[in-house]
Amino acid sequence: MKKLINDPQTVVSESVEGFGLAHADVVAVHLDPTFVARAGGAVPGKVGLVSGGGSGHEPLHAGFVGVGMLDAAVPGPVFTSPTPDQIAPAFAAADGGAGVLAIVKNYTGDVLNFETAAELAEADGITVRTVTVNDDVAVEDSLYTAGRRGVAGTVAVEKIAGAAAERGDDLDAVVAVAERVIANVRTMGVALTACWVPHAGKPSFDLPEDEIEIGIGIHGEPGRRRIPLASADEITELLLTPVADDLGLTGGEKVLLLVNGMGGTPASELYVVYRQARRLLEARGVEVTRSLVGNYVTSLEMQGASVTVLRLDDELTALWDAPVHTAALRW
Amino acid sequence: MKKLINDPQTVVSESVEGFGLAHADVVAVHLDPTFVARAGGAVPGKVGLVSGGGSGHEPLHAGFVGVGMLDAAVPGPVFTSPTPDQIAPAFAAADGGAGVLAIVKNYTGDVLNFETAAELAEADGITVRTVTVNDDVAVEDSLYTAGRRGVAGTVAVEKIAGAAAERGDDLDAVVAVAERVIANVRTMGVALTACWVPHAGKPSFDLPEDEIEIGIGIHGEPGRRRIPLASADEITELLLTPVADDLGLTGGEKVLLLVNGMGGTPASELYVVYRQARRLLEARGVEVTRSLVGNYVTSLEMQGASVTVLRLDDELTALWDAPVHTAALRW
Amino acid sequence: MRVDVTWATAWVRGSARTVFEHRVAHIALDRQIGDGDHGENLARGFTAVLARLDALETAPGDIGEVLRLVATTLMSTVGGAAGPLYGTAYLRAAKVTGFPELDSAGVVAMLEAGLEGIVVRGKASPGEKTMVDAWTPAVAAAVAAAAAGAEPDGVLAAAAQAAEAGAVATIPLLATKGRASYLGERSIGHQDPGATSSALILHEAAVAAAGRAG
Amino acid sequence: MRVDVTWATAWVRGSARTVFEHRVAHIALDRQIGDGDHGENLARGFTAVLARLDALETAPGDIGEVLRLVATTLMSTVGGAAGPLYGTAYLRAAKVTGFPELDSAGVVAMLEAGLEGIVVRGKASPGEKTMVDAWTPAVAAAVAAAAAGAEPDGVLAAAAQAAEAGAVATIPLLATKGRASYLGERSIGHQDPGATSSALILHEAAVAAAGRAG
Ligand SMILES: Nc1ncnc2c1ncn2[C@@H]1O[C@H](COP(=O)(O)OP(=O)(O)O)[C@@H](O)[C@H]1O
Ligand SMILES: Nc1ncnc2c1ncn2[C@@H]1O[C@H](COP(=O)(O)OP(=O)(O)O)[C@@H](O)[C@H]1O
Ligand SMILES: [Mg+2]
Ligand SMILES: [Mg+2]
Ligand SMILES: [Mg+2]
Ligand SMILES: [Mg+2]
Repeated sequence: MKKLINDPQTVVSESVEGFGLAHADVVAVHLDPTFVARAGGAVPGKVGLVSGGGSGHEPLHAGFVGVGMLDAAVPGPVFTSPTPDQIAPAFAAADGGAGVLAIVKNYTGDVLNFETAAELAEADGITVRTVTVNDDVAVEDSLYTAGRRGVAGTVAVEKIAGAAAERGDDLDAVVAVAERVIANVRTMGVALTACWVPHAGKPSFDLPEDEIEIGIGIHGEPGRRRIPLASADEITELLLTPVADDLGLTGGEKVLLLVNGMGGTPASELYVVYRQARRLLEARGVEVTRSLVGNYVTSLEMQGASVTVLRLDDELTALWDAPVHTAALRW
Repeated sequence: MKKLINDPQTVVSESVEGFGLAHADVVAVHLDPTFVARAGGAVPGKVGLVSGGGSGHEPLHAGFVGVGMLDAAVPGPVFTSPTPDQIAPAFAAADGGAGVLAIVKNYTGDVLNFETAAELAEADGITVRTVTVNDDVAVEDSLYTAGRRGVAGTVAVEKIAGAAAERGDDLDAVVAVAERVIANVRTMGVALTACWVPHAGKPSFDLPEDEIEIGIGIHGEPGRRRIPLASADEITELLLTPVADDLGLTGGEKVLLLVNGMGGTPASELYVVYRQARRLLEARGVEVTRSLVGNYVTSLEMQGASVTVLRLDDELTALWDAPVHTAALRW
Repeated sequence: MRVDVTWATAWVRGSARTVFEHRVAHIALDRQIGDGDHGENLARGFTAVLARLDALETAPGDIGEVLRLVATTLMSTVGGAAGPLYGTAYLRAAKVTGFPELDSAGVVAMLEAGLEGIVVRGKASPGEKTMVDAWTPAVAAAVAAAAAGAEPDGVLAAAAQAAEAGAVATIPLLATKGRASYLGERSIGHQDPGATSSALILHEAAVAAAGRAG
Repeated sequence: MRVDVTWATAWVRGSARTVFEHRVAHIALDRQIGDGDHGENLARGFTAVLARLDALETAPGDIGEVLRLVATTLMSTVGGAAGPLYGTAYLRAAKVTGFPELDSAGVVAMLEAGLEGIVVRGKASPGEKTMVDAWTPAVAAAVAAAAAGAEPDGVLAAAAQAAEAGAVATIPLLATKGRASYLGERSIGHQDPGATSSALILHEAAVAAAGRAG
């Protein structure tokens, strides 16, 4: 595996530095400890939104820092949660006096490190509330796991909660909106290839040329099961069905459909998946009123995709449509 | 090589169909013959912009159809120029009575098919002017080739000429702006891996684990030379130096810096390249005043990147900054 | 022996067959010095040609009609460089073959018109490693054979043989036109895909004429 | 024989060495049922620990001071699940070791506090295929050894041996906590990386005590 990097040890800091240079109109990068804040600093009186997690999922999270979305993002090492001493200063940078919402993907590492950071920040007088994104329906029986994982649905949580904060909602209200998104968003993913963590020198798992992994997360871990390679339409059905079932979509609903690339899959293939996901939803009587297709929550150069459905109501739709100006999402 | 497709024969039409469904607010897709037009049709009195070429370079070109950029895009089969019977109707769809500018990447196939289509359109009373993008400095001695290739610089030509058309420039003026961009934009690319054309069943070239191709085009063809894998900083220097030299950048210039992914390279690596390209430009006394980093002109799932520099003046900068609303570029 | 409208149809069907048979081989050649689609492009084109041929309600009245059908079909389905080049070749050839039957001079005129079409569109000279390097010797050989008194089928056989030799002779050439030119020195040592397909198609013209004779 | 501040420093340096040596092995284990970073995470953490230890201007006064340095360093450099878990373990252990030297009861208290820290943070029970499955038998063995009258080094040796056995015993377990739990049945048959590194680190505690004795 070849990578356009200088050194596995410095790839995150160099990449974040480059990101800051390229998007100086939107973000300000802090390098020691590493976090990315909204250009211009915290907005007084506005609830601050902070997210973070391991690197390797770009544009998540730094690509979503900016007006109408996050106030700060905290990138850890590749696929490894950041540490409290990075997260706590990001909380401080995001706090405009109205408190901070931490959006945490449900992984033990992220949960524990954000929890510790919140304790540190609270000790400094910053109010921190946390929501945990757990949209991955691949993890079926969450009684026997650390709960469902947080994957591509995170984008919807960050966008919509970000819009709520931007319009002036207080912390309780922003938390409530975020929780409503979390309650209504589900995702399932597939890997055609593994990815290569820079320092590992090996693919994250071994997958024969004629097999794929269904029910993957976003850390290059293997999925729930391995099946023979199938057509895009068949694979899309394997992803969409549990998502739609888990949401209990029976017809008449309006939804956002997000087809997310894992990093190494061409856009053309994502649109083939989108086409079929949309047909399947329509066959259920579900109306796709908002769409997003592209690489938003990735696993380095992994080939694969995930299908996310968010059940919309008028308010969630309006918040989704609200202006956003970040490096990776803008309208 | 595994692909998220149903059938190599239908991948382009299914993908374009999905694209049209996902972006119905911006585009209208025509399927037989296949082209993508701006939603709402031609704008009366506005110069129409049409581009196109083989598929596999997404988001180019369909992703750039919309307000402030293209009026129509014509996708051929993967890496194969579209045919005149697709292009001519796209010309007609884009014509608002002020004539049409065809933006053609300099490949024999594209040039010949657009030429024939222009003849057909002219016969129907549509004025068509053509500009040929040839930004690839990898093709050093264009006396002994079909001229330099058109690669990632195409995005800048389409964006800036699109803004000129949108503000009401007439056909001559839009042609002049497009030519000015073409005269001031240069690109060079690298491949870490080959790509796989869906119907070919083989990689587009064979590349050992410890070598890379310097001076590639965007059709999965081998580059000008093969070198051992090097660090991102070294590779970036190999790309940027001929670009800056060919532009004759000696210091004091303002430029747009575009680091373009070939499809399979993670965003994090593109920012590592961006960081070094920017440092090298600054070391030359060149000021990077505009930036773009991401997958804009791709080669399917190829891993690699290209570095594009556009010398800016105040007018080109203002046109770059002008509003754009397409599937892949929006501000 | 007769180079007539039946021959023309047989030639086109033979061309389709050879293009399908050599699909992978053409892809492999184009993968070396181009973008790997030449075999796919031609297969797509000739699939459409056969479909349109089969869909005709009345049989074509003359050779030119058959070649015009091929020309417009290839133009609108092949794409790439080969589409307009082959399309123009057949179109030009159609213009000089509006007859039920061709004599040797007529065959020469047809081949000359085809080459002219390719050159007008592509502006390549001989030696630039393109399909021109198959067509140029083919026309020269046809002229010579006709001057030496060969029958139409003999003229086509001479052209086919020369085209084949011309295609092979592209191997050592440095490409200076088309996509292969971007490779510079690295284009040397590979046979040009378009010259190769041209030789195969001209071979089918001779086979169709010989088959009629046998 | 003495479990004192010199022992603590030796333990930490030994832990660093074993973490560096097993970096690839831990990555390989975590690659099977996690995300392949456990070896990298711990190596990064202990590199920082050594750096801070070397940068100290005055030698640490007691065991607790050493363990507190390890706790805060791991907390701020390891990340992932292991960072807060190990960090809290050392932090809790530091709270009960603010002495120049520990007797057998003190060693037991230290290990109990460490385990408690892991459980408080991670909320895992024994049998969930986590580092708890190394620490729980280690504490039990330490308690038993101390009750049987073992010296501090003997208590640590008993704990290390039990931790090692506990780590191996995670192989047949189904993970229900941490990242491996997402694999469901597929987590069975692999040794837990965190239990493995825990056993190695506890082994170094025993080695450091034995080394002092020898
Ligand atoms: N300017 C030209 N004149 C004549 N033939 C050309 C020219 N450019 C390319 N060709 C021919 O076209 C062939 C490539 O066709 P094809 O692969 O179908 O198109 P593309 O190069 O667009 O992928 C080459 O092998 C060459 O024979
Ligand atoms: N809830 C938990 N309680 C105790 N230990 C846990 C828990 N979750 C995970 N672990 C331990 O953490 C180890 C993984 O650490 P590491 O790979 O560094 O972090 P991550 O899982 O975030 O990548 C597991 O092998 C397991 O021993
Ligand atoms: Mg991790
Ligand atoms: Mg082609
Ligand atoms: Mg080709
Ligand atoms: Mg791990």
